[in-house]
Amino acid sequence: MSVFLQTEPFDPGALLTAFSVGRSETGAVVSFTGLARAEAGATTTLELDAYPGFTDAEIGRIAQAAAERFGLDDLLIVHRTGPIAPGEAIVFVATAAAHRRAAFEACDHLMDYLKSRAPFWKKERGPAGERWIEPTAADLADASRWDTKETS
Amino acid sequence: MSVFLQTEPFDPGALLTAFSVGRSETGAVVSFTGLARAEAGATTTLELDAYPGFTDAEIGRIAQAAAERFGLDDLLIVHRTGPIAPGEAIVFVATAAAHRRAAFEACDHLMDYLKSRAPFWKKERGPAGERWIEPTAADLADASRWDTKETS
Amino acid sequence: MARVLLFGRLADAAGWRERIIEAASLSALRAALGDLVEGPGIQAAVDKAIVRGDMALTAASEVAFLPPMSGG
Amino acid sequence: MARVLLFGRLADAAGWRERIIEAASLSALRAALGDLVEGPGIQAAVDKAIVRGDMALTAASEVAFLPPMSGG
Repeated sequence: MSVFLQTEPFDPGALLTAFSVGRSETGAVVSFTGLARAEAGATTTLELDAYPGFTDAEIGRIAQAAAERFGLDDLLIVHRTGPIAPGEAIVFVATAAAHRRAAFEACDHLMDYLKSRAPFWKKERGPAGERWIEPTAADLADASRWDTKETS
Repeated sequence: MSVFLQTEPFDPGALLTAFSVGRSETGAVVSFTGLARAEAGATTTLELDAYPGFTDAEIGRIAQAAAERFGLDDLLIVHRTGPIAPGEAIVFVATAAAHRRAAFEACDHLMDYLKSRAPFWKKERGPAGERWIEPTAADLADASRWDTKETS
Repeated sequence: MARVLLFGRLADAAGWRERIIEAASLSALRAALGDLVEGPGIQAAVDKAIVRGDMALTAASEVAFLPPMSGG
Repeated sequence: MARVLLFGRLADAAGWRERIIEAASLSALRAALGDLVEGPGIQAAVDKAIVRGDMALTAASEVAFLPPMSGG
């Protein structure tokens, strides 16, 4: 299980290749890649602020809990911080499990967490200026789907 | 939208890289990679039988319907046929959408379809002999999750 | 008469994958093949389209018998 | 006294990201910062752990104010 925060761009495919090789008992690998959208020219740069030592520890704690809850063979989270151009990957999550349901649910769950509860702060810059993005009502509802299940 | 059947092995990461580049309005790319499991030595080869001209047409039809239903920007399905060794990729599905919910659901849906209803026949070979694999009750239940939603 | 294709375990059970068989209709072909193509979940496709009832066959017909499918 | 860190829109609003501020407790620090760190969803972390109530601070304390989070 690995969690990386990095300012450098990354290639999701290279991460998926490295994550998938040499697995003989993993039946399912699910990946999510979050890309920065240009919003038809409205966004020229995305900037992600993180709190080193806190952000990575929080993500690691959630990742560990997800690995146990969904019975994962392995998982990988790579998250950019700093300025990100449209079309570049912001986040990559890969989950490996014996069967596909666990891999899908764990990846979906981790993304819901990362989108609404992980300690990042996101600013969009464009021709019209800049604004901080906060989780949408849909993001919060998505994340809360997993709360009721946590005790079951 | 592309659907490929092929007997040659493929690298899921190379497919994901090619699928993800140059997208400035896609926010979410989800991929599923199905790997052949060794089952602790019980399986030495998997063999997939397909019906050329029928199997690809059926998958294309479902892929087109999924692209419309989930509002996808794009999707890619690559499926192996013939003999497959443990650890090798059997199937790769990638979905691209503006937002993650659609990308996750479309990929999940396509895999449920491919696992239980797509025209493939799968044989496991191992030290104990060979046997044909048919969809499990869980596979059929997974696929039927989407049926009731199709009219909504 | 039709070109008959068997897939998956049906080909193993028959010992062949493709054969020309004399039959004027799908029901006549099913009767000729007997138990081989009977059983839960076995479907027939004529010219690559699933057929649930009966259907006339010509020399150009391609009939495939498909056991329950299992992709991925 | 504590090392105070601001993140996201709080740093933009304040015009600084990090500053040493004299305060014997988290509540005293909140009072010193006023409106800047008030508002729905703003959390405080002391030494990288979220603190909901009050807490004494020392010169070695690191206090971070975190607006609503938005990853991915």
